[in-house]
Amino acid sequence: GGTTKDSAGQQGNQPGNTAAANPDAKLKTGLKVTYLPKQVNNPYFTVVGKGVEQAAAEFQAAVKATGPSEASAASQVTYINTAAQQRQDVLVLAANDENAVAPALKTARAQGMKVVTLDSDVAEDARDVFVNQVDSGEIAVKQVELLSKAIGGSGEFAILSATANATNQNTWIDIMQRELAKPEYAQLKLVEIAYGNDDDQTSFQKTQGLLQAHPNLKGIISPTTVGLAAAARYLGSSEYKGKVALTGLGTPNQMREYVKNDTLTSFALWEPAKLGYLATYAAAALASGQITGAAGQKFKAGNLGEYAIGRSGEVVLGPPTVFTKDNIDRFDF
Amino acid sequence: MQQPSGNASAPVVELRGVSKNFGPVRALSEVSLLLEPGTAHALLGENGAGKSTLIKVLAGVHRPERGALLVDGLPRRFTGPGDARAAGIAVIYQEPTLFGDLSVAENVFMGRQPLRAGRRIDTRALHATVRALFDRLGVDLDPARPARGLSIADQQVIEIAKALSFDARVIVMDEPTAALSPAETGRLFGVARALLEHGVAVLFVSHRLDEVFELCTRATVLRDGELVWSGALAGKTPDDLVRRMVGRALSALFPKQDSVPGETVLAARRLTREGVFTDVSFDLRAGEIVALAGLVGAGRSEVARAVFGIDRLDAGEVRVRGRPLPNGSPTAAMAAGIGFVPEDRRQQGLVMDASIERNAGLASLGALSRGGLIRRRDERALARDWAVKLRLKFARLTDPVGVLSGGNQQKVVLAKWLSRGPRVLIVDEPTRGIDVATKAEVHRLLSELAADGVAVLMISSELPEVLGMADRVLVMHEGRLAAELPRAEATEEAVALAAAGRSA
Amino acid sequence: MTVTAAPPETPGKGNARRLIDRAGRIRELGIAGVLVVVIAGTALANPRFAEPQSIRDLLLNASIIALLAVGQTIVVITRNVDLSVGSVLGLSAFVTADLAAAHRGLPVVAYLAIGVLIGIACGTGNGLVVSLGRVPSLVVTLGTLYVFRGLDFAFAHGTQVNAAELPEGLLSLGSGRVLGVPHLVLITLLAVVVAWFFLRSYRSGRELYAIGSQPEAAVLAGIPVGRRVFAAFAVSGAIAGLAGALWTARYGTVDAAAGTGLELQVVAAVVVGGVAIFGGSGSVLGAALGALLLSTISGCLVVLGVPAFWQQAVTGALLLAAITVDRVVSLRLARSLRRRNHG
Amino acid sequence: MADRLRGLLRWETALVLLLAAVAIAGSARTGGTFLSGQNLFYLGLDIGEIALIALPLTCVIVAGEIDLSVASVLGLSSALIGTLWNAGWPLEAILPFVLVVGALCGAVNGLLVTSLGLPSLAVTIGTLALYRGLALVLLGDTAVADFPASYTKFGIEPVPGTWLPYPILACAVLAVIFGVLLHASSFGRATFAIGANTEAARFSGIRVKRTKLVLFVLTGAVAALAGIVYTLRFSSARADNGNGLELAVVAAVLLGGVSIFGGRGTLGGVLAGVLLLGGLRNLLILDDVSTETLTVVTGLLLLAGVLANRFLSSVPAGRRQPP
Ligand SMILES: Nc1ncnc2c1ncn2[C@@H]1O[C@H](COP(=O)(O)OP(=O)(O)OP(=O)(O)O)[C@@H](O)[C@H]1O
Ligand SMILES: Nc1ncnc2c1ncn2[C@@H]1O[C@H](COP(=O)(O)OP(=O)(O)OP(=O)(O)O)[C@@H](O)[C@H]1O
Ligand SMILES: [Mg+2]
Ligand SMILES: [Mg+2]
Repeated sequence: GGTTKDSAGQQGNQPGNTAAANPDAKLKTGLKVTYLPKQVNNPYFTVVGKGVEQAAAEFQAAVKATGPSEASAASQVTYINTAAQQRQDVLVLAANDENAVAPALKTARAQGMKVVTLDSDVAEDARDVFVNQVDSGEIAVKQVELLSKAIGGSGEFAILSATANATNQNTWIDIMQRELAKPEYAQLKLVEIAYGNDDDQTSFQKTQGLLQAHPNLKGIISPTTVGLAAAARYLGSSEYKGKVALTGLGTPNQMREYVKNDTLTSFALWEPAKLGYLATYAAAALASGQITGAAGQKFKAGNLGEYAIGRSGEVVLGPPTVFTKDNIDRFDF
Repeated sequence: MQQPSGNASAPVVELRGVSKNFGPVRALSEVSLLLEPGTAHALLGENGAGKSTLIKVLAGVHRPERGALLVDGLPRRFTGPGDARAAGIAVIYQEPTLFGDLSVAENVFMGRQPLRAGRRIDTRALHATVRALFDRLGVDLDPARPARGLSIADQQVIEIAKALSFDARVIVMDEPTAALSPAETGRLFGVARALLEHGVAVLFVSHRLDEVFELCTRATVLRDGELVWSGALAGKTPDDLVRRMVGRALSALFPKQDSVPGETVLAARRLTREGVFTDVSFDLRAGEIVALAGLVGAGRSEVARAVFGIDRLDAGEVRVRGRPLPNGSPTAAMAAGIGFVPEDRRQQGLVMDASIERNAGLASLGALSRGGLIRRRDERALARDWAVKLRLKFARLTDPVGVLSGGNQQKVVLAKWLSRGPRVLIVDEPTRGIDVATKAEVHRLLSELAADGVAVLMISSELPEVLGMADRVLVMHEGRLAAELPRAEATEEAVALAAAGRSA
Repeated sequence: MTVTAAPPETPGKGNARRLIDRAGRIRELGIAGVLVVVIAGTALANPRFAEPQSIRDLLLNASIIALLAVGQTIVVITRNVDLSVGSVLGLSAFVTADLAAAHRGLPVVAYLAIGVLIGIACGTGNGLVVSLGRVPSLVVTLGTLYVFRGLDFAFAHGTQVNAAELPEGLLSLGSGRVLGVPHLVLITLLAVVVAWFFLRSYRSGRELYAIGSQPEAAVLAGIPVGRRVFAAFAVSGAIAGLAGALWTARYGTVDAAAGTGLELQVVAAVVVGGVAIFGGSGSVLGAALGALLLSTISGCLVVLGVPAFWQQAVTGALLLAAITVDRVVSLRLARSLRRRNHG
Repeated sequence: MADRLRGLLRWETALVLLLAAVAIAGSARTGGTFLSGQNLFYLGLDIGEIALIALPLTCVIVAGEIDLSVASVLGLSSALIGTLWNAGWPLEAILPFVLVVGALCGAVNGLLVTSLGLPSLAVTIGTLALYRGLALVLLGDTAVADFPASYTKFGIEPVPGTWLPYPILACAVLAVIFGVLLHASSFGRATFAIGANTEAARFSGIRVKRTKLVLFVLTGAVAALAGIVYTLRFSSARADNGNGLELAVVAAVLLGGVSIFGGRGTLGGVLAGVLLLGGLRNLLILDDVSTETLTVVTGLLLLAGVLANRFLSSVPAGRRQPP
C-alpha cells in the first residue's frame, strides 16, 4: 500500500476560467502592481522592469519592484505571500521554479490577485496568463538556423545553457534537438550540453572546457545572455577566435563589441522592455475584467497593439530580432 | 630609556600602596614592595594571596586601581607588557605561555629576533644565541624544534631562557621551579646568583620554603591581598614564615600513616610507547603509595597518561584486578576505578570558562545524573563539600575556575578526582603550585585514601615529597624503570643516583 | 631534555629538526606533485590539455582565487578568518567598473588603485571591529559579507557594466600577456612572492604566526596583537579589492553578483594548501597552490568529459581526499618524529 | 540580588527585548498585518527549516565544531525524495529512508572529524560540495512536483484552529528535546566541556569522539528532516533546494549568542535569534524595504549582536581559545 506516484494519480484540476470576460471594460487606473523578477540585481530583469514601469505609468498604476537577491527555487514564495497580504491587484512575475511558487500563487489568486508570468512560466493552474517572449519553437529553430549558417551546415557543436533547472532553457534545448533530426541538419552533431549556471565566471570556464574537450568543435549555441557574453569574451581573447562560431541569445549592449570585432556574426533576442510592457498590460486587462485568460480573448497592449491569448493562456510577444553588425547600433538595451 | 642606576642600593622598582580588585575580589590592597639591585626578594603567601596579581602589575598586564609604580624613583604607568619590558623588567609567568607552532628559538626571541641586511631575520644568529643561552642553563633543547609537545618542565625552561635573554635589570619569577626537579632548580639558582652579582634585582615566588632560604635574602609575605610582613630573611625560620602566611603554626608536613599493603590492584606489564618509554612494568597494591621519581623528561607523565588511556600503548598491557584494560580508553580506565590528576591543570585538568561546580563534577557526570539528566543539587553539594575539605578560596561556586589563583585551580582538579572515590589514583605533580598549608592537607588526604585501601601512584619532582609520602619509589631514567626502592632504602642519594642512570 | 651538560646537538635531534623543517616544504611539494599528476593524467587522455593555451587558461582561472587565498592566508595565520572577501571583491569590481566606464581616460594603475582603496576601506572596517571589539572574526566577517554585498546591490541597482563601456587599457590588462604569461598570473605571482617573503623573514610576519599560535602568549610577549590583526584584515581587504579590479579587467561584464559565494572556495583553497584553519602555521605558497589545484581539478573534469551533474560531487570528494591525505601524512610525520626523539 | 541582576544582563535577554521591539514596531508600521495570524503563519513557514537545523547545529557549535554541509544535506534529501518518488516508492517508505540517509551524511562528516581529526570547517566545506553534487547526480536538472496534496498541504494550511504551521510544531517538539539534551543532561554537560576544552574533557573520561559523532549524526538527520519539510511544503523536489541556506543558519545560531569557539551558548538564545532574523526580514519585506537594505540590515544585526554579546558578558577576556 502506501502513497506512491501511481496511487496519487493526477491531481490539480484546471480552475477553469469560467468568469465571463467583458472586452469593452475600461482599463482600470490606480491598480497596485507588484513586479517580481527571478532575482533583483539581475540586469536583464531590470530592463524588463523598465517596460513594466512604462506600461504602469500609462494607466496610472503603482508599481512595486521587489524580490529575492538570489534566484533559488523557493525564495520568491515569501514575496508572493507578502504581495497577497498587501492586497496588491496584480502580480507580474518571472518564476524561478514552476512548482515551488504554485501553492502560494494559488492562495494569492484565491484572494483575488491576478497573476501574469513572463519569461519563465509556472504550473498552468497557478497563473492567469503567461507572456512568452517568443514562441519557444521559433526561437529554438532560429538559433539552430543561425549556427548552421555560421559553420557552413556541418560539424560538431555544443550548447552552453544557464542552470540545469531553467524551464525555458530546457524547453528550447528540447526543440533544438528535435529540429536537428531534420534532414537539412543531418551534418550537425550536438556533442555536449554544458551549464554555466548563468554565472559569468562559470560560463567562461565551461566554454574553455568545451573547447578543450572537443578538438573538432565548430560552434557553440548559448541560449542565455550571460552565457553568450562569457563565451564571446573567452573566444575573443583566445586563439579560437574566428575559428569557432558562436551564436545564441544576447543583449546588443553586451555583444556589440564582439559583433564588431568578428567574434560572432549574429545572435538573437527579443526586446526585454517590451516583454515587461506587454505583461503589465495583460495584467491590467485581467484586473479590469477585459479578459479572463481563456484562449482566444483579445486585449490592447498600449503602443504594441492588440494581442490574442493563445493555447493554455499564453501570449507571445513576437518574433525575435536577429542582431548583426549592420543593425546592432540601432538598439540600446 | 635605561639609565644606569647611580646608587647601587637605591631601589630599581618600587610599588607604593598598590590595590587591585577583580569585581568583588580584592586581590591586592595597599601593598608596597621594594626591589633593590643585587638582591633576591621572595614573595610569599598562600594560594590566592595575590602574588601573581602583584607580579602582573609589575609586568604591565594589570593596571592597579590605586597606588604608584616607580622605576628608578620615577612614577610610571605601564599600558602593556611591552612597557614593562622596555623599563627593564622581565617576567617568568606562573603558567608557561608558548607558541606551539613556532620553534623554540623563536619563542625565546619573538619580536626581538636578530636581523641582517634588509631587516630580515637572521635565523642562524638566532639559533646560535639561543643555544648559548641554553648552555648557560645547562639544558639540551634543540632551538629549531617546535615548542609543541614539550613537557611542562621544558616549557618552563624556555620561559626562563626568555626572561634571561632580555638583559633585564629586574627579573620576576612566578613559581619557576614548580615543575622543575632539584637538579634543574640548582642550575637555575646558579644562573640567578650570577645575575645578582651583576646587580640585577630578582623577585622570586615559590611555595618551597627551602628554595626561598637558599636564594633570597629578603621576603615579603601577603595574606588575602594584604601585606603582612616584609623584611630580611636572616635569622628567620621556615616556621616563622609559614606562621605569617597562614596566620597560625603548622604541624608536621608529611603525615604518612603506615598501612598494610593489600592485594595487587593494578599491574602494568612491559608498557612501551615508542620513542617515549620502553618496557615499563610495575604493580600497585591496595593501600600503598608508590612514587614515580625521575628527572624531568624521564617519561613519568607519559607512562601515567598511557596507563589512564589518554595515549595508546604500542606494546604491553595494564590489568586492573586481573582484568585487562582496553588500550587508549580513559572511559574504560575510569570504569575500572582509576582516577588521574594530570600535570597540566590549564590544558588537561580544567575547563577554564566553566564554573567551579561544573569542573568539580565533570568526572562524575554519570554519578550525578539520573536517567541521563544532571541533578544540579547533587552537583552543587559535591562541589561545596570538596571546596571545604580542600580549603578552596573562592567567591562563588558558579564563578569560572579561570579566575581562581593557580593553587586553588589545582585544588579544583583534585576535588574533581577525589570526589569519584577512585580505587587507583594516579596523581601527576599533585601539589604543583600549592601552598604549604594545603600541601599538608593534600598529603593527609592521599595518606587517608591509602589507609582506606586506595592504591596511589604519585609522580613528583619534589624529592622531600617523594621520600616523605611513598611506601615504594620507582625511579625512571630515559624512558625505562631504573630502580625500585622500598621505603627503607629510598634515600635522597639513592633516588638521585638512579634517576641520573648511574646505579643498578 | 636531559640534565647532564650534553653537547648541544645530538644527531638524533638534528634529524628530527630537519624533518620538521621539511614538513612545510613537503606539503607544498606534495600539492605541486598532485597538480602535475592531475595535469599529466588529463593530458594523456586529451593532448590538447597540455597545450600552451590550455595551461594559460588554467593559470588564469586560478589567478583570482589564488590572489584571494594569499590575503586569506595572512588572516587565517592569525587565527582569524575573512568570510567577506567575496563581497569585497564584488563591491570593488562593480565600483571600479562603474568609475572606469565614467572616466575612461585614466591610466590603468588608477583603476587598480580604486579597487585597492575600496578593499582597504572594507578590510579596515573588518579589522577595526575584530581588533577593537575583540569579537570572533568569523561572525564579524559573516556580518560584513552581507553588509558589503548589500552596499554592492544598492550601488549597482540592478544594472550592469559591459565590456563595451570599459576602457581598452583595463580590458587588455585582463586579457593581455607578457612573454606568453597573462598579466593576471604575473600579478598573483608577485603577491605570492612578496607575502611569502614577508611572512617568512620579517619580525612582523613571524608575529602574525605567533598571534595565531597562542593569542594570549602574544599579548604577554609584547606583540601589538590588535594592530597586527587589524593590519592582516586591511591587507586581506586590499587584496580582495585588487582582485575585484582585476575581475573587472578580466570579465569585462560586471554586475552586483560578482564573486558571490567565493569565500568558501577561497577557504577551501587555503585549507587544501595546508594552512592550519586555527592559525599558527601554513604558507601563502601552499594556499596559492591549493587554489591552482582546485581550479585545475574542475577544469580537468570538464575536459575529461565527466558529466556536468557529476562534476560538483567529484570536486567535493577530491577536496575531502586532499585534506585527508594531508592529515594522514602529517600524522605519520609526527609519529616518526616521536620515535626519533628518543631514538 | 546582584547575582540575579547580573544574570539578567545577558544577550538572551537583549534578544527577547529586541524581539518585542520588532513586534511592536511591526504591528505599528503595518497596521496590524505583521501580527495577524496569516502573517505569523507565513513567518513560521519561512523560518521553519532554519529553526529546525539550528537546533542540532547549536549543539555542534557548542561542542566546538561546525557543520556547513547542512543545506547540502537538505538538497540531497530533497533530490532523494524526488528520485524515489519517481521510482514508485511509497512516501511512507521514502521519508524514513531519507532521514536515515541524512544521518549517514552526518556520520560521514562526524567520522572524518573524529577519527581523522580533521577540522570540521574544512571537512564540511568538502561535503557541502559533495552532497550537493550527489543531489545533482540523482535528480539532475529535473524537478519532481507531483506529490499528493495530502502530504503537501501543510505548506498552505496551519494546524486547525490556530495559525501555527506544522513545521513549527515539529520544531517546538524538537526544541524541547534538544533543550533538555543540551542544558539538562550529562550529554549536554559533556558537549559544553568538549567545546570549552577538548583535552580536559578527554582527561575527564568524556567520550569526545563519540559525543561529536552523535552530534553530527543528529545534525544530518535533522537537516534531512528539514529537506522533507522543504520539499513537501513547496511540493518541489529539486537538487538545488536550500542552496546557500547554511550561512543563514549559522548566522542565526551566532546571533543567538553561541560562541563560535564552542563551550558557550543557549538553545533559547538561538531560537530567539532565528525569530529575530526571520521576523525582521518579514517585517522589512512587508514594509517594502528594498532588498539591498534587507541584506545590509541582516549583516549589521549580526555585527551588533556579536558586539553586544561581548560587552554584556561578564566573563573575562581570553576566551578566544579555538576548538
Ligand atoms: N582575572 C581575574 N579575575 C578575577 N579574579 C582574579 C583574577 N586573577 C586573580 N583573581 C583572584 O585574585 C586573587 C589573587 O590571585 P593570585 O593569582 O594573585 O594568587 P597567587 O598568590 O598567585 O596564588 P597561587 O599561589 O595559587 O598562584 C585570587 O582570589 C584570585 O581568585
Ligand atoms: N607530544 C609530544 N611530542 C613529542 N615529544 C614529547 C611529547 N610529550 C612529551 N614529549 C617528550 O617526551 C619526554 C618525556 O616527557 P614527560 O612529560 O613524560 O616527562 P616527565 O618525566 O613526566 O617529566 P615532567 O616532570 O616534565 O612531567 C620529554 O622529553 C618530552 O619533551
Ligand atoms: Mg600565582
Ligand atoms: Mg611530567
